[in-house]
Amino acid sequence: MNRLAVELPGLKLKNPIMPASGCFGFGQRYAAFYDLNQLGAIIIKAATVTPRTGNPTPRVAETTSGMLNAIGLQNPGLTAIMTEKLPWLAERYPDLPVIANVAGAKESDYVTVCQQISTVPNVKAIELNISCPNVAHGGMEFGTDPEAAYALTKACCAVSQVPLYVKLSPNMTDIRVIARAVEAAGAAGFTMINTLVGMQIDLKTRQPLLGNRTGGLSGPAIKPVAVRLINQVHQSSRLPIIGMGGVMSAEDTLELIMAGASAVAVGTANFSNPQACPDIIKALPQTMDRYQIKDLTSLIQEMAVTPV
Amino acid sequence: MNRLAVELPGLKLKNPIMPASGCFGFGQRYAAFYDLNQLGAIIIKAATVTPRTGNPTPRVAETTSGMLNAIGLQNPGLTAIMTEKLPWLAERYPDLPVIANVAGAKESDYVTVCQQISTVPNVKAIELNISCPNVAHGGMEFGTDPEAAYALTKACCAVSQVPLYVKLSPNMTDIRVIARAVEAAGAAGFTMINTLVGMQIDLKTRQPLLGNRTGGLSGPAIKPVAVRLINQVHQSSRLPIIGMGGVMSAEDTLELIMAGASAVAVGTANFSNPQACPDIIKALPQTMDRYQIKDLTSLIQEMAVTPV
Amino acid sequence: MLQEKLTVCRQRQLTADVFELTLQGKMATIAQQAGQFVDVLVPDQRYLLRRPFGITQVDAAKQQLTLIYRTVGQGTSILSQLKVGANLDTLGPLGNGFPTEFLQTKQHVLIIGGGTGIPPLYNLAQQLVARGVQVTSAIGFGTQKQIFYEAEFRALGAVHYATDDGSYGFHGHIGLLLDAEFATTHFDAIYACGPRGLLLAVNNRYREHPHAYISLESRMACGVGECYACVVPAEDQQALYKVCDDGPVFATGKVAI
Amino acid sequence: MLQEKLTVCRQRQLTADVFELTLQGKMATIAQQAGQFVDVLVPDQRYLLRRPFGITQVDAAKQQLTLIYRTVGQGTSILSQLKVGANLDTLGPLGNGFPTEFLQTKQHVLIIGGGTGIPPLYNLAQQLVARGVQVTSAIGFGTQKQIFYEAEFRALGAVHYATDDGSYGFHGHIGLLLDAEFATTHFDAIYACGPRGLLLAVNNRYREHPHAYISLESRMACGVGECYACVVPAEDQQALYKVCDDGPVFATGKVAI
Ligand SMILES: Cc1cc2nc3c(=O)[nH]c(=O)nc-3n(C[C@H](O)[C@H](O)[C@H](O)COP(=O)(O)OP(=O)(O)OC[C@H]3O[C@@H](n4cnc5c(N)ncnc54)[C@H](O)[C@@H]3O)c2cc1C
Ligand SMILES: Cc1cc2nc3c(=O)[nH]c(=O)nc-3n(C[C@H](O)[C@H](O)[C@H](O)COP(=O)(O)OP(=O)(O)OC[C@H]3O[C@@H](n4cnc5c(N)ncnc54)[C@H](O)[C@@H]3O)c2cc1C
Ligand SMILES: Cc1cc2nc3c(=O)[nH]c(=O)nc-3n(C[C@H](O)[C@H](O)[C@H](O)COP(=O)(O)O)c2cc1C
Ligand SMILES: Cc1cc2nc3c(=O)[nH]c(=O)nc-3n(C[C@H](O)[C@H](O)[C@H](O)COP(=O)(O)O)c2cc1C
Ligand code: FES
Ligand code: FES
Repeated sequence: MNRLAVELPGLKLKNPIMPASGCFGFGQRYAAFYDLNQLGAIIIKAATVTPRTGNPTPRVAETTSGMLNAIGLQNPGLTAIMTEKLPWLAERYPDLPVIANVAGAKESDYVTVCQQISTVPNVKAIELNISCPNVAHGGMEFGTDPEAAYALTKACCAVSQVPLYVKLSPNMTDIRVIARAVEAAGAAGFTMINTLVGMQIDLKTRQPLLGNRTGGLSGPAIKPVAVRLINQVHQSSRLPIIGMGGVMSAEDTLELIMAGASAVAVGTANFSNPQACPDIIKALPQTMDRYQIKDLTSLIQEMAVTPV
Repeated sequence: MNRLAVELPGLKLKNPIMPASGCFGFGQRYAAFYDLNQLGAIIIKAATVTPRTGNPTPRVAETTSGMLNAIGLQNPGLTAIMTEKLPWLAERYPDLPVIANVAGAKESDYVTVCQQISTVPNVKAIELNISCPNVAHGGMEFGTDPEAAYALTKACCAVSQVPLYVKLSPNMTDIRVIARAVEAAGAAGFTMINTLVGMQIDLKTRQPLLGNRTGGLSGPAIKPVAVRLINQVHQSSRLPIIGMGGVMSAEDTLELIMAGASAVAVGTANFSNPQACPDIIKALPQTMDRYQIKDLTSLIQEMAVTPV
Repeated sequence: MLQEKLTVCRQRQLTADVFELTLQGKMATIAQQAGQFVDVLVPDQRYLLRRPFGITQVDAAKQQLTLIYRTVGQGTSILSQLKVGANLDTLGPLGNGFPTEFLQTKQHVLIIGGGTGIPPLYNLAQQLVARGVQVTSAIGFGTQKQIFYEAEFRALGAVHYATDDGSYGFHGHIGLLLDAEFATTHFDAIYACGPRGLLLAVNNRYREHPHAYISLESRMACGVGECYACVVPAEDQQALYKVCDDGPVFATGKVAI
Repeated sequence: MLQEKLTVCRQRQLTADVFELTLQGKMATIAQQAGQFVDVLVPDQRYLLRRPFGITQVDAAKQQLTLIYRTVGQGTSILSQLKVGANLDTLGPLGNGFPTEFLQTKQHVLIIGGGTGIPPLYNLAQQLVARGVQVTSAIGFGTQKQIFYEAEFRALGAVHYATDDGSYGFHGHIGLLLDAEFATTHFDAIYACGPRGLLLAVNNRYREHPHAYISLESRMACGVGECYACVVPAEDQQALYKVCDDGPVFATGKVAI
């Protein structure tokens, strides 16, 4: 038995760790640091129908134990992703499940991307990004309006060949409203959390440091918010959760799982340490020993039966 | 001319720095570390009609560059505050403006406390706490419902002898909705931000570490969220803002002022460094020199005319 | 009550996870009541809350005070790596220590400690012995390997050890040792510090004793009595006490542990 | 491209706010193109993003590489306090350096640098001189006091200094120096690194030159080409280049600075 294996709709993961969308691109450069086959899965950068150029620079800023980003969903577009990026992964890592992050400005964009990208054999699930805080039409409208979220999720589920996970925004008065709506629309699970909206002002120029003025806050600074929201959604829905937000270590991974996640994505940590994912995977067994955790499947089961 | 002086409704401050509510109690113990007369003002711990015992322990947890608290508004109650705490301050620091943080479970509680506490001579302003995330009836209902916030603010303004600042919650999809409501109801200004809801799980017990399960996240981790929300409210309202959220230094103070604050409260930093407030006050002039800031009043004026 | 940058003048590992840290500064010259504590800022700015530790020894002449701590988490692990000469931003002395003013020469006290509860008790025992008070100690550990400061305690009077696994001294927890050894002995005062089970046992056993005291732990933020983080309810639930400011030492029967 | 813990083997202050840091490790033995950079993790865990620095010198035999940095913020201030023996988690060598393969012995290049743009240019000048290429340098600083590596550059060829305040060499910014001194000289290649104004001047002046290159700075997150943080638009705005991965060196006329 593999102590680290977890199973989720569409995803048989040999371990619960995967890079988070946008923090690992399409993996190509990171493959110079380690064998990507070590990963449980990989969530690739947002895909949109046509290539997107993204926001003005500077696009990143550093905050205390966190960072702001306003990349603005730059990506090479659906065609390039399907013909170059995904085949590159399939060829080298045929057994590595890919989760495709899908974004768009309007419902039909999302539907187009879901329909097409879900036909690619190594794409095992879709992460529907309705929570990008960094573009005017980046889904946050869908992500904060339950009716729009319901309609969008329903339309995407209808065309997708693979299970659909909806990425939830933390910038909400009550996240459960959206969780319930997308659950009713047929989502297979949630991924959470996307970034918190934040800002940094450059004292020298007295202007926002980011070209986009505001950006999304990620990193260890936001972990307590992630733990709480994951726990809140876990208690109000039976759908599985891929948790993320500030995970830097095996301990953080276990904390998110105890909160209610079934797998864990690692974002910002990749920037501090390009080998963050394999380092966490390696540390998990001994950390589980320390906390008397036999295997992750039974821990997840335990937290489902008696949530904290 | 005093470079650090700022003027706000009801408050003539010799400098913009004041301890934030709940992080300095009523100042008595901190008076052992320095002369409280150095402070611009002092925001005291929440006052409720009757003494409150607060939440189960543990009430605090540490997070990366932040902390969670779920004190639960423990306080000795209106009578003790009016007969013991406020006179203690008045006697020793007759010129130190006090801002009284007011909390309650229902509208009539808030009204009673505002009416009475605003008659105490050293209370120069009220901070209406409609954003405490840590008690079932700690005002978050008022703080996230614009109609309730309007009604409550209006009722409190009607009975208060001093200007009323409303403390806004960051746990909102759109903070401006509440800002507009309380502005229409007659508030003199805003204080922001209160804490973000967060959680920490103890890996040993697999249970939330805080007795209250969730708590409020504060400290440098949340500063980018504070800067952004202060800026957002600054751009949608003409009322002055007392900013707070992760301020540890003179640079942080200036960043919040550039975002739109007119004065700055220091919370969590008092725990790391009981002398955080006087240290910041002392560092302000040289830091202002470094960024070519003549005086705070003109900086605030500049940011009002050309907000970032 | 001072905020001072103390200088590490010695760090010594006592067991697999317990360290003795000697710090130098004026704080050591402020009159200290045994049982008071210091609140230490971990020299890593990700950690905002200070760590409270009981004071183990004070040498006012040398301006030194000694702490003993177990590495349980991030903060204490970082402390364990500090080298001589490092600075440590420290608040102290804080809280109220063990009342001893009523004790006379030749009177006999029982000290009951467990694990990292014993540091402040060592300071207490030293001060009492210096005043001619007779000290007997009952000290519990999980296993023999965890024991530290044995010679130091033995130098001050009779010491009875209990270990959970029987590897040293009495086999069983400290409550059973108290039953077995001290059920009938009269002590003029009782002082205890240690894990919750130990405090419960002492609190129950010596509830009626006019001079029995226990020292508590609680998660703190301010450490000085202004934030209401560290409270413990009165036994009758009619009041809340602050461990940092009303405690950490309380008379038995006073608080609901 | 390696991730390696390099060891500080020397740290030397060059001016009021500029430091030279020599690091030891295998990274120095990987074939380096001058103009590549390393990405350094600040040894304070509050800072999550790495800091990019050009490589100033490489000594493969001693396994040493040298960086020069100005203390502009928190990260570089912390670096400036590192002592010999400290470890520094470093990624590198990253990016594409200055193209030089087309140069022949005796050909003549112009190096144009300003402030902390000169570190990678020194590496370049060293490598070119070793290959028998003739190097002339035009270097700008705010004022004489800020100048560093003067002897090092003079040892490699003719050097012309410009200072904004005229305290040393030519009085005025580097663009004016180029006009005054090099308007008519032919160079087989031009290499520039420095503040935006300098890059703009070089980009305009040598737009048509077949071998003119500028090295850019941009805020980065991943440093390896996967996050799209560091992009710079093509001059025709029809594409975006990644400074970390497509750059940091670009031919003139290619990007909109
Ligand atoms: C009055 C008092 C005296 C103490 N004296 C000693 C002593 O002499 N020797 C000793 O080894 N320990 C003592 N402790 C416990 C000691 O404070 C904790 O072990 C220490 O704070 C753990 O820090 P950490 O960063 O390693 O643990 P972490 O778990 O990483 O700390 C996280 C947070 O929890 C707090 N925390 C964790 N455990 C405790 C605890 N048991 N009590 C209070 N806060 C805690 C920390 O201070 C920090 O804020 C005392 C506690 C109190 C309240
Ligand atoms: C390819 C490249 C090569 C460089 N080479 C050198 C060099 O050889 N010598 C030198 O002194 N400087 C160089 N820089 C600039 C150097 O990276 C910054 O000065 C440094 O990151 C500032 O860090 P800090 O923590 O002191 O500043 P802070 O302002 O506190 O840093 C905050 C954040 O902004 C980033 N940042 C700040 N300024 C810059 C900048 N100019 N460029 C990119 N990111 C920045 C930091 O990396 C960090 O993420 C180079 C930059 C790039 C992109
Ligand atoms: C640079 C950067 C780019 C990101 N791009 C995307 C994206 O394209 N799509 C998306 O759904 N989330 C994106 N995110 C959000 C992350 O996937 C993740 O939800 C968030 O950063 C929290 O995790 P972390 O704290 O581990 O980084 C991005 C985050 C960062 C830092
Ligand atoms: C221990 C603690 C107690 C607090 N108690 C109160 C309170 O009684 N009333 C209130 O309005 N805010 C309270 N707050 C919130 C602070 O006043 C402040 O809004 C928040 O902590 C953000 O500022 P900081 O990051 O500087 O701490 C409390 C915060 C902490 C950490
Ligand atoms: S820790 Fe703040 S009151 Fe005790
Ligand atoms: S820094 Fe990530 S692509 Fe350049």
